[in-house]
Amino acid sequence: MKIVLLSGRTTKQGVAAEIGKTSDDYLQNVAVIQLNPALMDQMGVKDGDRIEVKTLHGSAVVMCHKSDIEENMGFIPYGPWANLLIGSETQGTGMPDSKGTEAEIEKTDKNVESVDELLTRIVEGRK
Amino acid sequence: MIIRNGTVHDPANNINGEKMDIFVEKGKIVDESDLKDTREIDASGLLVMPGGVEIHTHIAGSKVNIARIMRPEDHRKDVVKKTQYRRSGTGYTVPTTFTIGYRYAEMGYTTVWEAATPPLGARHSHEELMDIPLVDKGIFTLMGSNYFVLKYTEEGEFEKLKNFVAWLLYATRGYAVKIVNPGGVENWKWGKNVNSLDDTVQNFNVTPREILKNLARAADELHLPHSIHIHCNNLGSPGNYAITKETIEMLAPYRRHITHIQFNSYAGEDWATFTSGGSDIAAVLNKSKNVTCDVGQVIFGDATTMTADGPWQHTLFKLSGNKWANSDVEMETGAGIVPYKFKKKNVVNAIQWSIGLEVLLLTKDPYKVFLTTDHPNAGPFYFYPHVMELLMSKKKREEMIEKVHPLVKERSALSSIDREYTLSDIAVVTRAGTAQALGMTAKGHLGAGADADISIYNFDEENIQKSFQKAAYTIKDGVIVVKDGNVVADYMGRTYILDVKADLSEEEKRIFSKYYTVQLANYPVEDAYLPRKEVVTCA
Amino acid sequence: MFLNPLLKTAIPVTAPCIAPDCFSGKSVKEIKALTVYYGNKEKHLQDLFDIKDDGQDVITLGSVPTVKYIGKGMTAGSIVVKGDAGMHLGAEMKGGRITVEGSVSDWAGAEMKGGEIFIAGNAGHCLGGAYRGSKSGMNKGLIVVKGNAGTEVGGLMKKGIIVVEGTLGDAAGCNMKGGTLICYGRPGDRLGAFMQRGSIVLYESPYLLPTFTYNAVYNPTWLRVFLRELAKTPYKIPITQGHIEGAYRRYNGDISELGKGEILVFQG
Amino acid sequence: MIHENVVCPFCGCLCDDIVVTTEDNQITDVKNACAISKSKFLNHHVNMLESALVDGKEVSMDEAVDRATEILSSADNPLIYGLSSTECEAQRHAIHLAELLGATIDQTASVCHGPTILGTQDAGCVKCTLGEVKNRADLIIYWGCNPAEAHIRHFRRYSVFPEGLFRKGRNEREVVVVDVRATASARIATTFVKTEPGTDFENISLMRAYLKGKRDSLPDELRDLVEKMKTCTFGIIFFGLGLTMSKGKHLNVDAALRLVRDLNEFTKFSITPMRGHYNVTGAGSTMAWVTGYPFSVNFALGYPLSNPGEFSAVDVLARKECDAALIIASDPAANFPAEAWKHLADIPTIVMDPKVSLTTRIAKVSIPVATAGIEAEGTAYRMDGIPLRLKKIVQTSRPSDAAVLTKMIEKVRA
Repeated sequence: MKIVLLSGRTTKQGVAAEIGKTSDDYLQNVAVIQLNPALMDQMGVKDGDRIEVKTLHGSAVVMCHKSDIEENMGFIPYGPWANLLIGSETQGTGMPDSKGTEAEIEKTDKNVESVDELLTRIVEGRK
Repeated sequence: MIIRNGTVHDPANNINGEKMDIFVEKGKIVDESDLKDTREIDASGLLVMPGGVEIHTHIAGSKVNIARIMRPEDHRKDVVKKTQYRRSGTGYTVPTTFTIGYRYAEMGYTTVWEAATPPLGARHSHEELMDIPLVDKGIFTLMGSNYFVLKYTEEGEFEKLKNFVAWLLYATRGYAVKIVNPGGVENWKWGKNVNSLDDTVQNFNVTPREILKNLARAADELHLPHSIHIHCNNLGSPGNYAITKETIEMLAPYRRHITHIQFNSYAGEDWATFTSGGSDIAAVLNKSKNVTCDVGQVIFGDATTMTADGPWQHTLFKLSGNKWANSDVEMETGAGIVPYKFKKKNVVNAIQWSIGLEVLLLTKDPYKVFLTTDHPNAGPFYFYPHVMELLMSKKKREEMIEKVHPLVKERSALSSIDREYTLSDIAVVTRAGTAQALGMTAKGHLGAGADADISIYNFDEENIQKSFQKAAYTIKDGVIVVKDGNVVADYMGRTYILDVKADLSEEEKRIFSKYYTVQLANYPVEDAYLPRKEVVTCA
Repeated sequence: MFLNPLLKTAIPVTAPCIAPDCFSGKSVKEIKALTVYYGNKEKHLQDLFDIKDDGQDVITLGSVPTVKYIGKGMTAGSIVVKGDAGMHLGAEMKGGRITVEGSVSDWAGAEMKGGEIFIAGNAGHCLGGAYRGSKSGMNKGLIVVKGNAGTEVGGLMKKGIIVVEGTLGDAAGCNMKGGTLICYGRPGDRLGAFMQRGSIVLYESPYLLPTFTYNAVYNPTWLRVFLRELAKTPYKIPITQGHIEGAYRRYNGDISELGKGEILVFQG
Repeated sequence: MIHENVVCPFCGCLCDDIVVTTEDNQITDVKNACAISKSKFLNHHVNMLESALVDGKEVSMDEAVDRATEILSSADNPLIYGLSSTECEAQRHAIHLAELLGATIDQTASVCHGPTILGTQDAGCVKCTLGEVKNRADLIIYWGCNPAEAHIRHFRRYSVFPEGLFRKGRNEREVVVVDVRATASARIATTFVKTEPGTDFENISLMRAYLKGKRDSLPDELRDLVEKMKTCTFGIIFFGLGLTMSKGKHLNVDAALRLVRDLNEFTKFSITPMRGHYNVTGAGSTMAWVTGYPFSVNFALGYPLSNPGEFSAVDVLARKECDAALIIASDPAANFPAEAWKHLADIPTIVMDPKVSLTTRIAKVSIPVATAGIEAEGTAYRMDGIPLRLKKIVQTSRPSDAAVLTKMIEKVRA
């Protein structure tokens, strides 16, 4: 399924980040994608199911949450998972394309990576 | 320290070009008998003056910094490298803080006043002043459209007004009452302005005339060292010399300082008939007492205009088509910023240029009129030496007049003026006069007891501008901070504040907490922002 | 003069001295001693380049993708880059010619006032553009790019010509006040945003901002003369007789601003 | 002990009416604060960076600072990044350090309201302090921002609900939310205008053309909106990353700034960015007064030079141009595109942070510091440029950012 990916702040993300980015609160509130229920029905997924999101720049597995967002959109709070999906090109401005990226989503059995797993994978991948 | 054998111009002590020695001990000028530190500076053949005292400049605080943020194109043209003693920065029309300190000191200036601080942004101004090295400094506090000033003027509650003025000076760690387009700045908050001394301020039944009189009286009764510092109504508009004249006259007998008076000395009906009102204004100054002014001399080239006069800045944005920033401050004031370029061949610009010189040359008593460029409104401050040259040399003036729009010869009296400033006149309009107008008794002269703020120049009559551009020595509190035009020391000057102390009434506290968006407890500027404070007693 | 780079890292090199004006009148020894910056370290040109005097006035460089400000402000002479070049190539140049056989990074020809830049590969963002805050970008001169170019090409352009044979990124000709921008490939979105004056000539259909309005189909006389002149340059710009004689759809805008700019779309 | 009028060190609202209770140097209660602020105060000691680390090994503070200074001094192109969540005194020292090192220094605005600054550099900005909105605004527009989740007390303190000098409260104000989705903020709006993602530039341009008398093709909803804007007595647009991060970036903001400029031909109108971190405005301020530029500044040549896109942190990292990094009060490994922060794992990275963060996990040197606004005092600038004094309400043996940076400066100069 193709969607337009949005990212932004949420209160829960803000509260959890102040507890700590390695906390479970943070994982539960930030490694998520908000989708329209109709789209979720279409995909056969329910609240809490895992979704793999892929863009030109990378992919991430996150949990799915119901939201009153438009059907063609998905919202992921700012954080390391959203950042796996956006590119670093800034077009001479310093600002990467953080909103409005096109993405492909599908149901998955893969696990949601914890912050540590995610870091380890990327850092190890460099060596 | 002995400054040996210099040619001294200390007009406040009636010393006009005498060869003599100056003695410095522990940061002060002393009599020879009190001298212990016997290091010498050989000043033979050199010109010795008190350190320059800047009476009106925009160097620190929110509007200056908005201008910096808005104008990267301005900074790229003038970069300042770091050295052993000097931080790096950028210059041109809105220099960075460190660069401001260095450039003033390099010209021999040792005291500078930021002329317009919004009270709510006072902490910001002081924080920037902490990064302006070498010179002594301080701020004037904007009050002309303050809610409480308007309210008490409307209610005729003068004592409450006076108390509030004292409190606001204390809270902002300010030194003088600054008034910008009184009433007009409040009206601008609804997109409007005032155009005469008797227009009414929207929602407040008061007029600019009443605001000015009340604040002038308050400043006098509080014995503030400096008078009210007025940016008149109708600034920038053709024909505005009339309101300037009226303002000066109606405020008698109170002390008043009219700032950047060039911008308020325009005759003519409109831009097409724009003419100098410089000689009319000089005539008013000549016959009035208790009045001083600074000129705001136009420098051709790039400028960045910045003022609390929001409505005028909107007009200037429309006239110039340049980018425009506006910044209104709750309960207090506003600001506008527009880049501008003064062009020699532009008739209005050329006449504006002539007006500053006219006022400086036609005002007989140099203790009434001071040299400024209203930096960076009419041009950067480091062009002062250029203006000094024009004041001292009719020949140089004539050369310039030939380069500017020819209508200047018809619409300004400048070309008919023969007066040439003496070195002592220069010392008055940049030092003795400004220090006196500011009530700074230890500045602007070299008598015993004065601060050892001294500038020494290698003066060449044929090359006046160059002579004043880079001091041979600038001495601050007895410390050599500039030598041969280069900064040679890292030194922190003092911040001047007043010993006024007042409290707000319960009613005022209630109003404050209701209509401001900060807590009253978080409003007054803390001592943390005054690393070297100098408290002046009001008497 | 031939400069073979000895650079092995991605650390940027600041070298505005690589310009004919700076080299001229200097001995090889003096040229070798010119100051450049490798990151924050002050170096001599010879520390970063193997410099050989090939007897030519042309300055020839190997591939130098990390070297910034090549030909900055040059007024005459010629530079050839046998590969890629870094940011600010030919920025503020006033005359002379720069040829890049590979691609260039951002701000090539920024605020240039004359001269010619030819890029065989791709160009980055803000090609012939303005630095932030400036009142005008390119103000005379010619830039030809055989490949694609990035965003904000010709931003705040006042005079001069930019030809991009490949595609354009978004917001080409934004804030344009004059001059001509020609694109043969797919133009990006929001072409001519805030455009006041000037011309953008296209050979593929664009997505136009709603603040551009259609005027007419015609064959602009100025464009004929203009293209004929452009065809005489040595850059083999793919101008056909059809382009010269054919019809163009004219749109004017940006009507949120002065609106006197034009976008001409070749119709055939 | 009860501390009144505490300034909250979380978001750009910089609320200064927080009441914090401490017992035995522990925060036990927080009043007047929003959920995030409360979490920040109450959890400031959770997940702390317990000790200075070099290569994951505990070291003394001095050793860590020594190692950090060695790394930075020997680098050919070091990067200093962060700054927006610390006090201005630390920012000023960080800039000084950057100057001494010949480093690139950037602050978090570059991935937040950097485009707003670029827009301002082109068009200027007609703004006002938040109290002006409270006292005067009869039309409040939130465009591409969601204060209900990001600036939680903004409505109540500054815009929608409070009584002001000339406005009695909510019923004397019209509130419009413009966004691509019906956010929590849209619920308090009188009118919600839903737009398609990536069309802000087109919409604003059409509104501007309408104001110039070109009335074609403006959708009804936008026409109603622009009419409201023209006819109000005091209007304000608050905008957020919906404009700065989506397609067009600085040009979106530029268009919005011009729209407000144009509206001042008809009425009084202002526009103010909703700045994120509590002192990101201060970071821009300090950098501007010291260097002339608010972000993305390079000192390699001995003087400041700025160019976002060239000296901005994401670009410098993505192009792998820096060979060492000092991260102050920020977490780029959590906030940057992975493509960019990966480079931080390849080079010696130094992090100064009170807490364990994603970046401390990949850093070579980690330096624990006091939390500004809780354990260290200093200045912070509210989103509208008002400076306030942060307070120290909890004692700690950890040095402040400013103290650590002062030490680094001394060592670099020695």
